[in-house]
Amino acid sequence: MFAYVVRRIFVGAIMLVVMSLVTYLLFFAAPSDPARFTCGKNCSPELIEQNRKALGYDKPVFVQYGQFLKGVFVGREFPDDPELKKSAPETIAECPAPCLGYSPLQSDTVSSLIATAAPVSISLALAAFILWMVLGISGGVIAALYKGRLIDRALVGSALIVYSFPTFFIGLSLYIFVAIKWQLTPIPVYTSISDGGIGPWLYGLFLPSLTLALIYIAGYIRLTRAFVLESMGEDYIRTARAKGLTQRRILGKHTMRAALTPIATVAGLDLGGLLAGAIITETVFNYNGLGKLAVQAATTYDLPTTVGIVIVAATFIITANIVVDVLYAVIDPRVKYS
Amino acid sequence: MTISRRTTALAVLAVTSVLSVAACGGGGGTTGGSGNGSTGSAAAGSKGGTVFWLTKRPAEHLDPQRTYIGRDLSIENRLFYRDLVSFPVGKQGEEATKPVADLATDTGQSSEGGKVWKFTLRDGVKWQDGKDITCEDLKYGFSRGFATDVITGGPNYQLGYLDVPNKDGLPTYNGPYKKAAQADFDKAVTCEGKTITYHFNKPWADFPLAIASLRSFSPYRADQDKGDKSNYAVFSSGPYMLQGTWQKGKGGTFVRNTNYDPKTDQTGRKALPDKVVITEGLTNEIINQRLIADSGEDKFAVTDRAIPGSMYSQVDSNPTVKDRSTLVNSPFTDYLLPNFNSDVMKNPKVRQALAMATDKTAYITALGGDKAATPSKSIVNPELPGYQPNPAFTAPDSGDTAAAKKLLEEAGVPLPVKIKYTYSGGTPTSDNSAAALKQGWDKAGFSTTLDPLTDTYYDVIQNPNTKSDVYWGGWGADWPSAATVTAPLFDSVLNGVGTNPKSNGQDYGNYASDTVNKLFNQARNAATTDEANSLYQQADVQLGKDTAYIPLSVTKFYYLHGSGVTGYAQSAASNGYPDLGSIGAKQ
Amino acid sequence: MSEIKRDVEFGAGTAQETLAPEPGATQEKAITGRTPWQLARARLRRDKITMVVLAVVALAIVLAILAPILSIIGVLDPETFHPELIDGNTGGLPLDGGGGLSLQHPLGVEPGTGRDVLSRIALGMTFSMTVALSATLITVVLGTVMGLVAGLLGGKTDFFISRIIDMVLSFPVTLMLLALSGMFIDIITKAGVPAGNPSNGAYIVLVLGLFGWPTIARIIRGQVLSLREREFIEAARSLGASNRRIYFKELLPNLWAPLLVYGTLVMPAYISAEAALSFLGVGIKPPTPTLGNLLTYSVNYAAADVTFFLFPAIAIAILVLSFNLMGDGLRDALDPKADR
Amino acid sequence: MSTWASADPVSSGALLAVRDLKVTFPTEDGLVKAVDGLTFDLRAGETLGIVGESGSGKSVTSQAIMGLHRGSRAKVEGQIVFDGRDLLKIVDDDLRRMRGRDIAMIFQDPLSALHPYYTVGNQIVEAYRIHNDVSKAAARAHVIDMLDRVGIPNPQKRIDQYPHEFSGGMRQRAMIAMALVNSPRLIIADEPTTALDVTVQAQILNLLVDLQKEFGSSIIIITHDLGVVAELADNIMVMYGGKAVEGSSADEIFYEAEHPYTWGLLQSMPRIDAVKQARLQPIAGNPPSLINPPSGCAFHPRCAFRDDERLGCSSVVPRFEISDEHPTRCLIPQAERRAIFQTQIETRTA
Repeated sequence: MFAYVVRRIFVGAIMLVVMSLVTYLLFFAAPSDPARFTCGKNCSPELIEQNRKALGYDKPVFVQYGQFLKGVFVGREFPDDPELKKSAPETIAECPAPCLGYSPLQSDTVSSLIATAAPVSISLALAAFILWMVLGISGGVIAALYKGRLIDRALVGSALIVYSFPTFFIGLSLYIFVAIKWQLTPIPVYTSISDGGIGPWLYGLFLPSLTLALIYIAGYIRLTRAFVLESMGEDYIRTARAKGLTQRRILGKHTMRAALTPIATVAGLDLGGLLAGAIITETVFNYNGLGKLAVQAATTYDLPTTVGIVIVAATFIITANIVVDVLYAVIDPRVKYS
Repeated sequence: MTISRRTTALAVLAVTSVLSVAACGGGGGTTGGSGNGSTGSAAAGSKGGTVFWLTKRPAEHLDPQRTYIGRDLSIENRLFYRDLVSFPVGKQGEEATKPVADLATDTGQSSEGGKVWKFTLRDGVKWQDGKDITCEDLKYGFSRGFATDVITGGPNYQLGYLDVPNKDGLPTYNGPYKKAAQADFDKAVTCEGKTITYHFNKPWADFPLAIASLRSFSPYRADQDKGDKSNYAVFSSGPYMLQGTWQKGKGGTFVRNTNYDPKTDQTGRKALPDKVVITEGLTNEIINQRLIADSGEDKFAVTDRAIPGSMYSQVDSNPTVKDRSTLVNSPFTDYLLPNFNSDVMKNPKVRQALAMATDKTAYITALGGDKAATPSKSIVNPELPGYQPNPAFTAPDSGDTAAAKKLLEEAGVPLPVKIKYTYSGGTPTSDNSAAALKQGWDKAGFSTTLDPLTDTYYDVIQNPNTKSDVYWGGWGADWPSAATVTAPLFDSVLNGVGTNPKSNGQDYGNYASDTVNKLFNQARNAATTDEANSLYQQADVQLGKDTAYIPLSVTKFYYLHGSGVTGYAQSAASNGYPDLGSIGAKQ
Repeated sequence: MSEIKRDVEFGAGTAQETLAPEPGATQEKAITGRTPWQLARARLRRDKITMVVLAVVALAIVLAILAPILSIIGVLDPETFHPELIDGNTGGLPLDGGGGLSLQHPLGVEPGTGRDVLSRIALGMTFSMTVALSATLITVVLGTVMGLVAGLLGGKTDFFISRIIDMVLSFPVTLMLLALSGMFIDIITKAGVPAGNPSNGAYIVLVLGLFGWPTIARIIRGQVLSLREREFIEAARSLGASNRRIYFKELLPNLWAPLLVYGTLVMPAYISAEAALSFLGVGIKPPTPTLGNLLTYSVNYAAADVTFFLFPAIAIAILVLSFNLMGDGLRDALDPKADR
Repeated sequence: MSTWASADPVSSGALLAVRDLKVTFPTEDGLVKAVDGLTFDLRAGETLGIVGESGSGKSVTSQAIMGLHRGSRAKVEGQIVFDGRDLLKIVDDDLRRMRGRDIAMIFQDPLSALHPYYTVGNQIVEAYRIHNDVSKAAARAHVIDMLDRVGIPNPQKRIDQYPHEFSGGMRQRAMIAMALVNSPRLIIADEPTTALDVTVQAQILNLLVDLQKEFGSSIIIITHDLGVVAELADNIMVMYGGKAVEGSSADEIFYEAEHPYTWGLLQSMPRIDAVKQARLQPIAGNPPSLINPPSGCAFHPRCAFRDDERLGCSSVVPRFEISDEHPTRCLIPQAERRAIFQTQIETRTA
């Protein structure tokens, strides 16, 4: 098991390196010129040229990538300008390892930008995760128990209908009607726990996490329903009944244990994907998480930030994969890795 | 100095503009809810409370020397970056754009025909840490703009004006970090006690206007300077200072600066609220829906985001909301530029036909109607001194299809005339307004292809080889003078049209006319503003004759503010945006 | 994964079960002698919901095909501005104070322009469905080819393709679609696609396809691995059939049920994706209507013009719901074990 | 035994008396008559073998006795009298209490019948404690004892292992331990050895015999393989198409079988006691449809004697007379059946 985890982490790390290279090539070797976005109006070709040098964009892309890797492992300094470092060392930005680069548009290291935004995305993802797991799984179990009846159809049907509307439509509708027009909830504003305590933090998370959860609930209701039904048809459930167990105990212990195992896998992967930011929800609700940072970076050609978030997101996803596989071995005694 | 309503690429940095923007009932061209934009609910507010500023587009810089957006320039001046001179708080009309002494004892003394400027610092002006603001701080701040590799994004007039040697189009002095040719700079900007003297290489008659409009000349403390790392650092010389850090895309909170002494401030900054919270990243729809709802903290909110057309009816139908709305002319105009490098547009009749066929009414309707914009007759904003309608544009606002058709026939080109219209697109409004133009043109015999650019705009049309026939343009003056409109946009020598194969500077239509260039030169060396204005008017007439541009509209600012806001004002002094110098929160 | 590609996962998980052999169910004994396809058709006919959504989907497809023709002959008019129907003083809201619904404009007119909403939704469906369908085709074809190659060749090829699949699945897709748009649209334009909307559309199609294939490749690979062990492939091998012949003659017929189900479930995901990308500013721009850019515009009218706010959203929801239910129905019909 | 089953199930004295049991499932294609009018008695301490091919309704019968069809769409009619109470009439909770305590079941595939996520011990302890109010430790001790008695070596260690860590035979022993943990009066073993190796099969069967002696339980053993019940069963009932076709003491079935289907089963059974090794003969044809059973004798499409015009196999429905000692659902006159068996079948098999 230990050897397996080590091997998975090793493979994951190699994947990350390859992905970072691919990402780097995609963005930095593209015909567009990142330097031209670094200077404002009145921008003369001379100024662009100067900025290109200051940012290192004049070097071949592999050299740039090499510097990027160096930054990840030992850290870097920005700008990489020995002359400036000598004459005005206070203007040099230190970027300690793991350095994902420096955003000239945000005047900050990418790692620091991500560190600021990550708590927002993680809060949002966790809140949404809890909502959709509770609502999705209980909905799915109820639907399975009342299979074919009205309540089953109503649950699955309404979840599917909500799910058919685009996220931003649902989010904006909730925001405009629920929060602003009807004033049923406060205006959703992210307040970190350190700023306002648990209450305001949860308040602020309600609508955005609900929006996000609504996307997943339909899937989890259907998934849970299918797995519960599948599990209810298993031989060991028949055995449990033959033993004289009560329905409640059969459902609570035998059926759910089997049904939740595959759901845990899917949920782990979904959560892993969300930790790196919910682009649309964060944009709609103006939550300054990784998703919104990503949109901001992508639309302003902030390449270092974009690349940084892509790599962080990939790390989350790869880690989630490893965690889920390990978790699987923990919850399913039959699974053994060697 | 190009601006765009459309938030697109960085290249589209909006610019300050200081027109005698009728901020309010007084100025002109305003309608507005209960009357005017200049006053809010209460005439005189009391101290205390928190004012919220809700906005969409994140500030790209809080570094004074790097700021170049009208909104941010105004907020900085009112809250935390005092300048030698500033525009006064609480004035309207022409008064609003007349700089008054701020950090300096007067509005400056010029000599040598405007080539040398002298200012003396007031006593008792301090930084937020209690240290005095010195002449050296002013000089240091000015020098930062020369470090074009670190201090990017800001206006760079100082590069062209300061009397220092040049090489390859840039001054050899490269700022306070690398200090190459520092001696040259030290000669050009000198300190004697509290008096600073600037030596320019040509007359800069409206230098005080530039100081009041931009933050390029603000003092900066060398010991606080960390180069690019200081981009979002605020070291205040004004009534407020930043609490904690600024977070791009989210905003920041400003609290009172205890080392600010109101006695040293003659500009009229009231500094009413205890706190000012700026929140970035909201959409126009959300901001204005919240202002309509007017609940909780939003009662004390102001914004620089216009009410979207989709919400006009909500505002108009509700008197209590309408009372909180203001409608003022903005410093910005929209116009079209025929590309003189395109074969079809080289034909003057085709350009005239295009102007004749242009349906400004449909364009404005698509922008949101008469509360979003009003038709214009010139590229120069009507609020600028020296404005006159351009006599060349005779077509009615909705265009004259028949006349345009006739002109096209006279042009002797095969019909329909295929043209490509390149604009800064990607938003429903911009795309719909482009479609509106296309419809008018196509009726008159053009066949238009729309080419919306979404990621970058100005750097594409800046390329003389871009294959397009018509460009969209938007402009706001950097300071209230016609000198900052037509000359930078159409002087082919200044912009390197025909000489620089890579860039047309800001002469995006690649227009080149010796007549016009000559008029511009005369205007620059004119002795009085009136004479200069008359020369700029002659140049504009020629531009119209050549159809160098086709005017579209003047943008309007239709804003809401919360019911608890006092002293609400939008004036040219604050670039048409809410003036934090007078705004307070009702207690 | 992300907010816009959510269908894909669920589709994958369940599609994998399709065509699993069903041991000894009593009812199957009663209807022996019919082919699996006959069985599927019989089950479909009994499934009322699926029959209804099949009709809806068929109608939508017919409408999408007819919309451009109707626009040319003037029955639909998605382009013409009707300034006379809107009020410039209210920001261009329809004059009647509602959505501007009338006999000429059954779904009203668009605020700001006065264009006919029904025409724009109909033509928007044409463009959205063309984009979604093209992207689906690329996804399915690419996924099938990669899955087949990985599954049949095995060994290093399989390892290599599987790692590519892992990596593509690890990319944050929405972000990549957004971040790559500028430069890739440039490349597409330089490759000869006309600038503007043709390039924008091509970009959406290509990237959705390029990031979408791994899931289906996994499914196909899994199917191939299980099918490969079955006798008929062994038999074909022992008879000396070439690899190519094995792929196409023997395997594909067994794969097309999962492909059909999966394709049907990818389609609505891509319709949603087009809308989401429009909201983020990527994709086909007005005046060319798509359901995405219509909705992006209409959400601004949430409070001012309720009908205009709702119609594009409902159009998308109906399409997405119908395709999803159709996919479910097909899966149930093709795989009796999967439970509704 | 004088008759196959007495007229009155309650006074029959049998531990379990099943009368005219019918189990039907509604499906999209029609009503499936999985069990169609089954009657038999099982006395305390005796063993009944139910034999038939898959789809003959034998497993459905066992589940109907356990009441496992409750809550599903299946309809169960008739009488299932256990110890004087009709199991079809008692409330769910009473039946649940009887399950596992009075009637226990051993399933065909112990791998799928045991929950993969819980240890064997956990599952058996659960089965014990649901019916006995004892501490966990006491239950555990009891279960270890049970595991020991069913021949699982090292039970202290095995109790904490998961089903997949057991071999097939050990798993079935664990299953048996689970069934016996409450000393039930009736054990239903549904194909208990089908999933096992031949050598293990014999061990499991021997174990069942031994344990039955020890616990005094009655056993219903369900199998498709006559060989399995040869040594075990006191009586044997052969089922075909949801109906009993022949029932009698085990000896009679093996040495005086009367139904052509039973003959088929006998012929398809390898016998080590065969004088000469005859070729095994599978029964031709497919099991009958349970929705539209063949007219007349349900077995006639596969029967070698169906062409005998005088019998009318395709139209006349043969009866299963429960008052007979050896009822046989066949239209061939009894004398002829016996003659055929002795002349054509037994010579080949014995």
